[in-house]
Amino acid sequence: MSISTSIWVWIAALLTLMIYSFLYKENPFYRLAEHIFMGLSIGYSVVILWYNYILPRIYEPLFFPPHQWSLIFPILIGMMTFGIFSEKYNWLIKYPLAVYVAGYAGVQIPLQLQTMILRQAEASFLTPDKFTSLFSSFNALLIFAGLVTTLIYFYFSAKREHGLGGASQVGIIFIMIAFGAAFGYTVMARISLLIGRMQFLLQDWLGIM
Amino acid sequence: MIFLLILSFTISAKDTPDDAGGSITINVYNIPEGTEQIELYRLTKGDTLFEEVGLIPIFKGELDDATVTDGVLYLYKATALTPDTVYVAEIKEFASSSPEWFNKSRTSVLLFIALFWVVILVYIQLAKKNPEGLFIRKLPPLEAMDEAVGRATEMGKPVLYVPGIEYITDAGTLASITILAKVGRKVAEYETRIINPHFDPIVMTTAQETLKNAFSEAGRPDAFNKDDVFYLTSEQFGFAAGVDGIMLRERPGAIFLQGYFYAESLILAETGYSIGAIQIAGTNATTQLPFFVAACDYVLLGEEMFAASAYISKEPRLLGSIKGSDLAKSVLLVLIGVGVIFGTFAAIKNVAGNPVYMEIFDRILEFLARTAE
Amino acid sequence: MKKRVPLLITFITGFIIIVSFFVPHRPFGQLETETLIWYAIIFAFTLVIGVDSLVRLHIKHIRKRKKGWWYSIVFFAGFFYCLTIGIISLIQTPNIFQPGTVFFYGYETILIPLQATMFALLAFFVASASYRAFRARNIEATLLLIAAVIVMIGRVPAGYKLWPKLPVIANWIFDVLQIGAMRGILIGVALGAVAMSLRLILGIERTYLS
Amino acid sequence: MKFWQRFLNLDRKWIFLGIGLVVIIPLLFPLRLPVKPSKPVIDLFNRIDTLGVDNGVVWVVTDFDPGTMPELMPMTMSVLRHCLTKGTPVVLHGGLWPAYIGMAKMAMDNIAVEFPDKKIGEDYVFLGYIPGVTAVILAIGIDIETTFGTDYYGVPYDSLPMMEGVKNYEDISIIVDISGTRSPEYWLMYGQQRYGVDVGIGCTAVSAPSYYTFLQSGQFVGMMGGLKGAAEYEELMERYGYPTGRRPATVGMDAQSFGHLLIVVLVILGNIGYFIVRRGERKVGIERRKE
Repeated sequence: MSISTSIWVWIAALLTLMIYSFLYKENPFYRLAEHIFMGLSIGYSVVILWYNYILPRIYEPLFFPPHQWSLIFPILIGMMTFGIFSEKYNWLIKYPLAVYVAGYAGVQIPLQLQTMILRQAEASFLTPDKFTSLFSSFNALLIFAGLVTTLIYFYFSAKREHGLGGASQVGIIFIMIAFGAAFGYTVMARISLLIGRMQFLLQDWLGIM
Repeated sequence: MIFLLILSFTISAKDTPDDAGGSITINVYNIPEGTEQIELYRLTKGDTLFEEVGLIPIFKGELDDATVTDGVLYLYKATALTPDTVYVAEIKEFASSSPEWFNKSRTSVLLFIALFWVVILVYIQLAKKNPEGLFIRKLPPLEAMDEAVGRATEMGKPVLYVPGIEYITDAGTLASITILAKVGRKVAEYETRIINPHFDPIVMTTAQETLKNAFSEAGRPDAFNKDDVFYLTSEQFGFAAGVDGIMLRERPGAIFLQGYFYAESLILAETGYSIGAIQIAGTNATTQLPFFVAACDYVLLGEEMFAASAYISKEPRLLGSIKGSDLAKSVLLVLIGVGVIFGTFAAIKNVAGNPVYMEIFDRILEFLARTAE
Repeated sequence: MKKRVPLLITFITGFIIIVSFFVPHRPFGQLETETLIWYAIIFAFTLVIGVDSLVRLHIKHIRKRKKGWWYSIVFFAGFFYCLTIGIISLIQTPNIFQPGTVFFYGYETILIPLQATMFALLAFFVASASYRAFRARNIEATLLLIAAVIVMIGRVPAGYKLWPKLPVIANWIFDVLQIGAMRGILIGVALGAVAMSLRLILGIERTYLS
Repeated sequence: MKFWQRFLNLDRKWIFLGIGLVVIIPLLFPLRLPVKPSKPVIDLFNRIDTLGVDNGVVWVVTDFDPGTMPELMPMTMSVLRHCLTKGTPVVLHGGLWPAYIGMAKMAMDNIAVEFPDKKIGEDYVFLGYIPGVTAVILAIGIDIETTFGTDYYGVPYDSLPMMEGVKNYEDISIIVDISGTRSPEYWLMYGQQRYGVDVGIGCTAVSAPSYYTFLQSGQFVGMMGGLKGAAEYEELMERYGYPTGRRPATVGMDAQSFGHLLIVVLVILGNIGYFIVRRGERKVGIERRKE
């Protein structure tokens, strides 16, 4: 294999090097790559906006039968966001904002309760099958202790006195172990990302691998 | 082919519970050994011919027939095909579908919401009556924010505030906007510059208004520069590249990473560290917390971020809601505690010997399990 | 008026959506999917604001010949490049993500490498952050350090060679030791988010409407 | 003491350089540290290795994107090489999601270069992306021809000599899902449980632990997990005399091991230095900077 003759591989390779150059220090090359990236990603978003939103969700349902005239409402609400382009009408944006934020809040409340809170609480129940052996009982109790002390750590309205202070101390220990484990767990995947980039540089671009 | 009516292979059909209608659930029991395929047929009352509905997945033994009309009566028949025999099962009575007005499987969620709502309202009232009586523990990252802005000012450097890469609809982003208001007031007071790049245009407009107000409150409306609150890009790593560029060029003295972050968290935090800025992070993204903890000076851990946003205003109504969340935690702890007691009991005293405990325990579990589906 | 009405809208919208979670009957049952379609449309308009903000900023840079203004020209070059290949592809084919279109090609040859490059920076930063942060300063930091190192080594073959029990311990940390705390944090975050959402709907939290 | 103090204040650039080097050097000068194939990989290898010509086609799926390519592409290539060298008919299916077709295309282009005498349509077939995710898995159980219609290049299904008589899962010997997503569960639920087709998987190191239960229960024939799994498969290929290219996974595995090792060594040295320096400071009573 030998060095690549494709202009696109060269561009990609040079951009890769430009990005990594900032690990040494800030320099014009990084800034160049950064601005190219920014421009491309915005152009990309505009195309995606057209392709994924305007065409299938506004243009087609509105102008082709069966015409979904009800879509006029969200379009009007959406257009109110343009109020910010004028000093006089910029309060208009509060309406779409209110609808948008409140709607998601309404979706979030039951969903979070159901899938995160009750679900996690249920999984934490100690069922008899968790006590099948001495080791599994120990594990179950350990998980239980971790959960309880962590929850106590997140008590905001109680003074950390008596048992609570001790419990939240234990809680932070469990939290730190969890963070350490999560950190260590991702290291491998992160390094393999770099391997991928290096393979691209050495193999696809330079052809020395 | 030989048709055999075997009693053991049976089928049941009932209105699918907790739905908007238009669906009947069919269950098959005692599927014969070696069955390769179970076909389902349906007879509409008044018709004479069975029509094919489809195949019932063998491993599930259940199928929702969602092609029915509400109120119409249907008769179901299933055939199980083994290499040499065809087994047939039929339901005895007609079944029909109907929509429900209340999803019973979500009762516990409703109870919890109602409880939460009431508790928060009660505490808000209590807090209004006696604002001094509410204790909220201090959050060191929050205390450090003023100091960080102060240090950036001393060094003559700007402050950078990154509100995460989620939309305005994320609770973490909303909390971040509240924290931004606090930081903005301090920045205006100290007459420093605040740089505020954005991932979502709506968050940007909200932040612009919030900062404008913060500067007005601090008595310096003219010092606010709208151009410093800008949109960068809605592409994850493009955003990271842009913010890194800003860090390297503007060299902020204090960096706030507050909001929901994904993998770019460590890219931002490490670049921020390399320029020697004080970094105060806060996120509700549990997966990114370890990286912030490793790379930043102060971190608001998960729920602390929400508490912080309530704490900032010191308004009794907001503080009351923190108290409400704490009470909800207590309820959960009690619930889990009950689970522990029963679980341990059952384990010690042998499951089969104590039907009473197990009955109660099973009920609770079932109740929760249904909700979590 | 300008503040009251939005607050009222917030309350009504939020309340109806919560109700729809519990009522499968028409028209409530369909409400959630219906509103999501609406929100996608509203969202489309918001992006225009973002693009406007950024484009305006860069035009300003160029007009005022601000320091480094020519980077703004680079920005526009990238912007129009992507836009052009997008338009060409849209004219050519209904599915612009099909391999073979100009747009897909441009996306694959430039944007993906850029993303991957930024993402891969994490390999460097994971190293520098662990070198700095994993010091046995106190009990908490020490435990963080030990858990991280065991999981890190336990997951590569070298770890197995070092001590065959290491992967077992790493798995135990991951499956048992950290579960409780992670669950606790998740529950806390969810409770906080629920409280936040309730405050919004009740109109107590209104910074975002300022 | 002084050395340690300087070591503790080590400029991050040296760490970056170190990481860069430990990744690049093994890639350029492969050590090929010995790997010992584990049972899940051996099972998968044997399963494919013992297939005859008339046991049906091997169905390889690429459900990954450039982000997980370093781990998953070597697996894809190994399985394809294995089948083609043996003469087992193999189908490459470009993934259950639209974004993954690019990866399949890349694999196909490599195969065309490596096996110039193997003919597309006769020795191997490339099927494109069809929308529907789980519906596609179910549809393959009924009729592949109506599901796909043509191959990736637009050649009608009935003009593909290799696919003659290949109607549904009964004519597929094994599904090998190489995936950075949750798709193995879908193949398990809808392909394996519903139609009884054998499923083997290749997945990232991160998701491998969650699939062990399915391996133990025998629902997956075998599994390659992360670069390690891919390297083990390459090792088996070499042992049995199959072509392995440069053994990219084995080489990548070297880089990964060294990367890990470097980080661990840095952490350990950092701690030794920290204690030595701190002890020294206590003696002379220097006030420690708040960290």
